[in-house]
Amino acid sequence: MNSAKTKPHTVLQQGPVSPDFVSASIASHSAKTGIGAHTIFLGQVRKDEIQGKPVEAIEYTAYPEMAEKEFSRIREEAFAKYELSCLHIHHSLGLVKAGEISLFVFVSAKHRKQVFEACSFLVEQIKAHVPIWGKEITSDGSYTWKENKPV
Amino acid sequence: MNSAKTKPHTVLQQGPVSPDFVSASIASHSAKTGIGAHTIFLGQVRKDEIQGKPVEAIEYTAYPEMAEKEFSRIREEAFAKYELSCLHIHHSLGLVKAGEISLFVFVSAKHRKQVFEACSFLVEQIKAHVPIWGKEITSDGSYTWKENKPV
Amino acid sequence: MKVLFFGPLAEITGSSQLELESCGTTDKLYELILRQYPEMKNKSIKLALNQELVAGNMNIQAGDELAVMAPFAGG
Amino acid sequence: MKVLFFGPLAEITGSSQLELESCGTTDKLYELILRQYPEMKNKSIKLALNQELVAGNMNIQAGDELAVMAPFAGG
Repeated sequence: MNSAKTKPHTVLQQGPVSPDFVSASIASHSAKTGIGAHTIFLGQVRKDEIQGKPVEAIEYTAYPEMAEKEFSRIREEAFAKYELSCLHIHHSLGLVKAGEISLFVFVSAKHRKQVFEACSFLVEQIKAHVPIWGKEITSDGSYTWKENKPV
Repeated sequence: MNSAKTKPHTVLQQGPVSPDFVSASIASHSAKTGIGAHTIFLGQVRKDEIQGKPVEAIEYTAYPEMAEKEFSRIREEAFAKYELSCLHIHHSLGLVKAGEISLFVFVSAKHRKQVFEACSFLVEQIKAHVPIWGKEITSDGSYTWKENKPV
Repeated sequence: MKVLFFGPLAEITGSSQLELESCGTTDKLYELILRQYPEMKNKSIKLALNQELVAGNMNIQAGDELAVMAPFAGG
Repeated sequence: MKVLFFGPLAEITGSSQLELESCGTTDKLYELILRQYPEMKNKSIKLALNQELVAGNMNIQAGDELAVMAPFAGG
């Protein structure tokens, strides 16, 4: 499974993460019969109200070269910190509508012991350190720049 | 979302949980636009070696009436303990082959803050308190009864 | 008194349901089972009364559902 | 000296890339930007030098890639 750790990944993708993509990722792990536990995090765009107007979508942009470097660093840190079989991260760019998924983090290990901690660690690192920005676009076309806050 | 909390659920199902079932569950939450974070746990049957022979499958049996009661109790406890939008649990009965999924826990909330903790709580409760048994069947047809250990 | 056995314990008894003599309390039932099936001594068995785990000693009423269970293995 | 701006900051500058006068260190660049775009004072901006977050004051070499970033919003 060392190959899974070192092969280059592109995390950023155009548009939302589809549920079918998630199921294909799950299915592709059935051959890895040393895995006993998977944890998945999905970030879904909320229809929050901003000054009485519902958020219809978030439009994501990034500093892509730095973002991919940060994703790599975060991956390496997670592998160093936890005993994992493999991990995958996918993040949207462009328009993601309310109810759609913009972040997919997938962590697998032999035992369940550390998968939750590792997955939570990854999500917090991504929100704090990856240069991605999002416009929350409301029903009348106006928008607000989103800002992440620590948990 | 209160209806989701109180409607009766049957957790036990025959055979493995398919990746397509997981994606259908995810897709069915896109209309719940108050949700911002999902956490999923998947338990996958490992091809462990028992006395040099690989485990090919686990055959699950249960005390079904008590198991469903315990699942309900655990659900209620999670809703009382954490601020969740909804949660779903599916557990296999019968044969689940190595690489297939026997447990699917799906937790959704407005914010990411508590979803990991809630999902981990549910998995530990299920392993400790639900009357389910599993035969680990190895390649030559012999088997060993599995026993859960606390993390 | 009907008593249910599951998983590895049903293998020991050879049946998933046995008719045992009434014994009044869960502690007595526990003793009775271990006397009849000494192999269960190493299995850290638990009892359920009406589908709830028995904690301490409880009285058994006519019509109660009793079950003997080996350590769980769900997940 | 080429400097990149992203998200809400590119809206303030009106461009995602500006040619600014060379200024030697990241602290000086920071001052220069806030002088030129006082609206960024309330944005808690961060600098990146060659795609790494700047901590402390760092020297800027010819050909370095500089970026000015608003708080992140990924996830």
